[in-house]
Amino acid sequence: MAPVEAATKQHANWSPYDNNGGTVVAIAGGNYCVVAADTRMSTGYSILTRDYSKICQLADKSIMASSGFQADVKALQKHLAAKHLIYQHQHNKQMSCPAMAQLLSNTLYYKRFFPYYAFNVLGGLDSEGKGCVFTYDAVGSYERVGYSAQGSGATLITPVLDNQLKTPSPLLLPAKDAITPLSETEAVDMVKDVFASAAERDIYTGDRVEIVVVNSEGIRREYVELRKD
Amino acid sequence: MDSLASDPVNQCTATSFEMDSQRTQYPYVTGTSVIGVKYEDGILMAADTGASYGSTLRYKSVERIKPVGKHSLLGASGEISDFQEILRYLDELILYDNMWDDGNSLGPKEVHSYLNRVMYNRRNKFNPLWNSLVLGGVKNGKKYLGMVSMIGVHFEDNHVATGFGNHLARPILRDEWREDMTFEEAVKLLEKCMLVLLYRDRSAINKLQIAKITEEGVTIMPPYALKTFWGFSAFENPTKGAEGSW
Amino acid sequence: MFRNQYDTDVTTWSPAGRLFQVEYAMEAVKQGSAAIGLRSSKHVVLASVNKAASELSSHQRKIFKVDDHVGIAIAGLTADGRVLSRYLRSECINHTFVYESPLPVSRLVVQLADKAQVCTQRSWKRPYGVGLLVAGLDELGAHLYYNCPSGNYFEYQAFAIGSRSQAAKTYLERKFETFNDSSREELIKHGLLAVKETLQGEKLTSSICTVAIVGVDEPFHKLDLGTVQELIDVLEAEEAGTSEPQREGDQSAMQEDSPDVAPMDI
Amino acid sequence: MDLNLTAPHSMGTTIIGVTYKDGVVLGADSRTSTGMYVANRASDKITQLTDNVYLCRSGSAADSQVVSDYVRYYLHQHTIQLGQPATVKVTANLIRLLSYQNKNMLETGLIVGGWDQYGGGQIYSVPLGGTIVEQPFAIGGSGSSYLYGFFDQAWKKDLTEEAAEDLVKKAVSLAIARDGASGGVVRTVIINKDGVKRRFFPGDALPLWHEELEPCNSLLDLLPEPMST
Amino acid sequence: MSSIGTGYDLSVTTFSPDGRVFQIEYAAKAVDNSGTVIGIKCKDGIVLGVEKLVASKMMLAGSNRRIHSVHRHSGMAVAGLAADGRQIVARAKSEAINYESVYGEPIPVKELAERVASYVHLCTLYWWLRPFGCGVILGGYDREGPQLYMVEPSGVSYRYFGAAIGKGRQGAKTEIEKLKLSEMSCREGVIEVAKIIYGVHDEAKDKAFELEMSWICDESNRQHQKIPDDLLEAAKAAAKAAQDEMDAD
Amino acid sequence: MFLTRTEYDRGVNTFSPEGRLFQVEYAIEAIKLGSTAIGLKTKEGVVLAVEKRITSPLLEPSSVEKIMEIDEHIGCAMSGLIADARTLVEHARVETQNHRFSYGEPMTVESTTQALCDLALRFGEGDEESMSRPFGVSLLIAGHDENGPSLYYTDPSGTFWQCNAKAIGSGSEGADSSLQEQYNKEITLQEAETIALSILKQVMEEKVTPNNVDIAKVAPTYQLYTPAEVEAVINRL
Repeated sequence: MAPVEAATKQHANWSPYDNNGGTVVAIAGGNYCVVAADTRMSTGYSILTRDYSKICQLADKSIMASSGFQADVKALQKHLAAKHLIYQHQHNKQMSCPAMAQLLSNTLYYKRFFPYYAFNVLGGLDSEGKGCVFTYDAVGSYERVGYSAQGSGATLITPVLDNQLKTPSPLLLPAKDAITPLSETEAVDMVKDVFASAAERDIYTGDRVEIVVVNSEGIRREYVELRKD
Repeated sequence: MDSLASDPVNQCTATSFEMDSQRTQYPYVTGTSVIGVKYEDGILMAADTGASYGSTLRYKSVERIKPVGKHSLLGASGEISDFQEILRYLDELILYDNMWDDGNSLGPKEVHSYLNRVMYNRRNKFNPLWNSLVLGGVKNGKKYLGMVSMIGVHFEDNHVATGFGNHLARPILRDEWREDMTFEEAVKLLEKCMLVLLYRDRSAINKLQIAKITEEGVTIMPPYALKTFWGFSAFENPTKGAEGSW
Repeated sequence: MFRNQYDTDVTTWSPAGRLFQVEYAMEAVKQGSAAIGLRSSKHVVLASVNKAASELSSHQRKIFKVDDHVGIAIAGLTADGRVLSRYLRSECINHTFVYESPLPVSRLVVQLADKAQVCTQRSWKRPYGVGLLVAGLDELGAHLYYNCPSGNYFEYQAFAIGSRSQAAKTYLERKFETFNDSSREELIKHGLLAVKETLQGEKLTSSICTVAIVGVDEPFHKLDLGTVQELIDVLEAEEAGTSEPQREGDQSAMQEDSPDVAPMDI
Repeated sequence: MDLNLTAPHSMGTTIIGVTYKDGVVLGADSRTSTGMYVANRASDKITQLTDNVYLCRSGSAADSQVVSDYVRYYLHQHTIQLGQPATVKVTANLIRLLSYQNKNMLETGLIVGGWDQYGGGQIYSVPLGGTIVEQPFAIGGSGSSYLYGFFDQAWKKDLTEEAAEDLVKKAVSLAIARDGASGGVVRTVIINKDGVKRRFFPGDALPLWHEELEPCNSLLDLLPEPMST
Repeated sequence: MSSIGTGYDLSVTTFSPDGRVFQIEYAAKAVDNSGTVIGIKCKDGIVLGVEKLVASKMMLAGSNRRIHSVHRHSGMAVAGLAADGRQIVARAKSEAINYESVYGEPIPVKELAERVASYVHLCTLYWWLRPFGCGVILGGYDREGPQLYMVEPSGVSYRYFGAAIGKGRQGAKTEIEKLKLSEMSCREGVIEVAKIIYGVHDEAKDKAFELEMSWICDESNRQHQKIPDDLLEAAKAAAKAAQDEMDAD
Repeated sequence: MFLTRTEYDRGVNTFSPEGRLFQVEYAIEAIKLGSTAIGLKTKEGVVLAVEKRITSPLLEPSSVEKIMEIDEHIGCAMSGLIADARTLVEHARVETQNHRFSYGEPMTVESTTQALCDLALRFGEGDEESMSRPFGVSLLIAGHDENGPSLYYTDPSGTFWQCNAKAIGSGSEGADSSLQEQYNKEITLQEAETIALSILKQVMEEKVTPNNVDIAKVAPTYQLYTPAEVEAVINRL
């Protein structure tokens, strides 16, 4: 039947994944943590929406920012939110950021063979009140670091952060904290700069950057406009 | 004549999956773009009533915008049989919701969220519902407009468009849309978009429906056709002043 | 205490059309320490009496948070209460997962009641030996329900269950008509006074009662001990001023300690 | 030339359903092919499902037969259970159910037509994929591509029985004239409140169209009287 | 009752020597003790009414419903154990929805009643279950018009012009028989049902009650709905007036 | 309470007319026959002490384990049917390890206790894996977590209480009253050891030796005393 073939040819196949773009960054300081992401969501060369938050507060002191495939990211966020609720019911307390980090890793790893196409950074404060950043690959490998960038603009931003913030070598003895030496305001300014730069060269990053700062006082949020083309 | 036969650019860098060929399905009877906008009193949605079978325009009176309960409106592009299936799911959902008869009811946000789960779960089973859906509604004075794709990507915005509409109509909407548009202004804006789609989307037809939802409820207007414009002098005589061109 | 041969199996009807096992399960509710609930149009307050096993140990939890908009107080077999609270919690989580909105309390309560009914009709199960006061908020405002082991549920303006709850009920019955428009603080006050009625002379302190509240713009939470004690102190100061209503309540409580916990069926 | 004789039987087909004043007329050609070979030149593609509902089949002969068999079986039960004949809508919906739920396995496009006391004459088209559309008239099969324009022009509301049957016959013969996969005879089924009439128009009784010739027994008949004596 | 103590009445899977299944009869007792439930078929639809006994004055009106929708065009009123009733309602809902998803048409009332009855009957067949302690009146409107069925704990179901179960069923039936149902509109029916329920309510024995009513008729667009508030109030007022008149006599 | 219960005490799922489940109450009775175990909480940590009832001189004393480790920060002492306790402890070990795996942190003592009690309850639920009788054992769970040291007491009904000091088993009544006299929140760990053992000594029929008692502490990690360490405590009495 001819019409069938015509239909077949047009959409030979479909992919269960899409990349909706976007860049996420987190920086940990002595008593704060900054998590930031742009708010553009695109598919291919077209922008779906200019105002989509990639940042999700998972617990009192843990914030996750994710880029990648939006549907997977949302599923992951909801899964973690549900897990956190159950945790609160069982243990009568908020999950700590390191605990959340371990949970996130496990969650990603369990879907190893049909992964969540999500690139995450998790930022927050640990039980001592120190800033912490955990950075992940799509299948759950993770590491506690002082700063991290993920997503479509990561290749543009990471070298800048490396240059400005410098991680101490993990081989140093005694082991040094990965925490950055910047003050909170300096860190926020730096985030603004790197996003402005990434928006210049990465078509998937732009519109607006959402910055979330966690410190002992709680959580603060600010927005800075980026290029919209 | 096929021009622009490109697939949307697929940026997926993850491992490509060997899918069971049994599972791979194709759309057969399909509808094209749906556009939705917020306006002063609620949401307006527009879609034509065509359904294509390959390049044949097989059905000309398929309604692709339907009410969902009291507070929501659903528009669909893509496979019509899957859309009909989704409508059955929603009918059941709303029927159960109504049978509680306890004063609570599902609003557009809840319906959208439900649809997101349905679409995403089906893609997880490698058996997607081949549609892009636009969900709009008003409940308790709050306007809502969102979209879901066949693999579960979803978001809210002030204006949305599926398929070709995302390429052709969204730029117009971004230029001209305002939150406080009157009904008349919003209809004009939608008609402008639909006309562009009619000129440039080969599966669009000149028989469209506009539906509106406000706090008072849903109104789906009867199908109608728009006047088209062919009066450019270059249309009448394309080679004038360009001798030897095609 | 031989009653008859129809009362050892949930699936056996008595000649009079009663289900004794279910009725016995409802007795279990009366064995538990008292729990009290009352609501206004915007808030619901739950209060429970805690009995500690000894001086060196703590008491059992009787009030559980289910979700931001729902909480329960239980009387009867705590163990069954936990099972059911877990069920309620997971229903709420599932609903939020699918619809990104809270599950309406009225529906949660019916689901719970349906679950309880199943246990009254299968020979390998037993009815849940626990009564639940469900407090919650939804589109229509605040609600207070009582779910009992028979699978029945009722919506109340105010209610009390558990041992010596009759005294509290008597108190509430005298006052409930004013509750709908009560302020949050008044509601808590009435809750504490109702608790006091069940103590039969024992002194009311924050260590023997737990108070929780849910309301518009106020997620379900328990009041901390300090707050409760402050409220009690204020109450007692007030009462020292006017000490007459106390008597009356006691008397009526003694009079009718009839098995007036919502009957299994009408 | 690849004859492809092992290919499954497929009904490159022309099927039609038309409502008229009092009921419906269904029509079909009679060619069943196996690759390039005509496996049956007088097949019946209009299948009875109940007393008052018939089904026009196109696509894979086997698939469409299985669907018909199942639906007939379901309807049989349904009729007994309800104690009254199934409606056209119920029949169409069962066909849709099977076509939709097994869309990956089935390759058959169907047209359901019939009459019942509640809805009168009704035509439902259930193409590949399991969409269901009620239409005043429906065409299907490979031959239908040649008929869209014709029907847009020729179909009118509230035709008489004769006019409707003529239209169907004319349309099928037109398709046979241009579609290699359609051929043979034209069969029609007329359903209204009085019951069912079936008609058969053999291949030699069909109208002739552009550049078709009046058949004759032999060239000899055409030649002028004996050329030589 | 002679059955007591014979041992033949302890399980639903045991027949007594004279061929009775006592457990089913006992379950029916639970229904007989319930508040009265009435259903009538008028010329343009169905009216359902329930005398819902209220145990505590702190209980809120409208809670613990005894009338439920089971599909767009049908509703069910429960007498006996409300909790058991909800299971039947749930089953009826899923049967109705399942039918529509397969056949694309709303389920005929007769078919729905049969399916509900066979579910109820199922619970009388196994020792590990018990018969439902409730009877239901099912009203519906399909293309054959309005219909009224009653399903009893034994699983039997018949179609009725008017039906009553619960405590006041005898009195209610007598009253219904006096009505000219085939000439009555639902609007009039509502008033009559209210009167009957107020009439059979036994103030001496039972405490307060709430009148719960629904209908399925042309006026409700053939949908099962609660009676509009104003009509319900009118019905209550009429019933009370009739009541006072009786008392005065 | 000791009247004709026969009608209602056969199945775990049968309520008595007063709304009680006798099988569970009988299980609680079973504990009163068990060996005595004592737990005391101090600011430094928690001490557990049990009597071991060595029934035969041929028995290897160290094989009678009535104090077991659940995780490195939680230990528990038991009384009643020890075989039932093993099932519970095994369950708790799995739970705490799962928690470590899932969240990279130790499980809190209360949550562990709760998890244990949830298992204890599973007899009545009628699910597939449900058991036909309650566990006939009581536990004293000692632990140390972010909230400091804590002591919990569980019974066969799946109920648990947080305690400062608690005794279970056949000598519990006497021991509990002794505890109420001697315990205060300020005692040191060493004093707690002494109190525990001296009370144990009162309720035990035979003389206390390193062979017939076990002592363990969680301060902040679980540690079972060696016979020498027990000896040292005995000598302080």
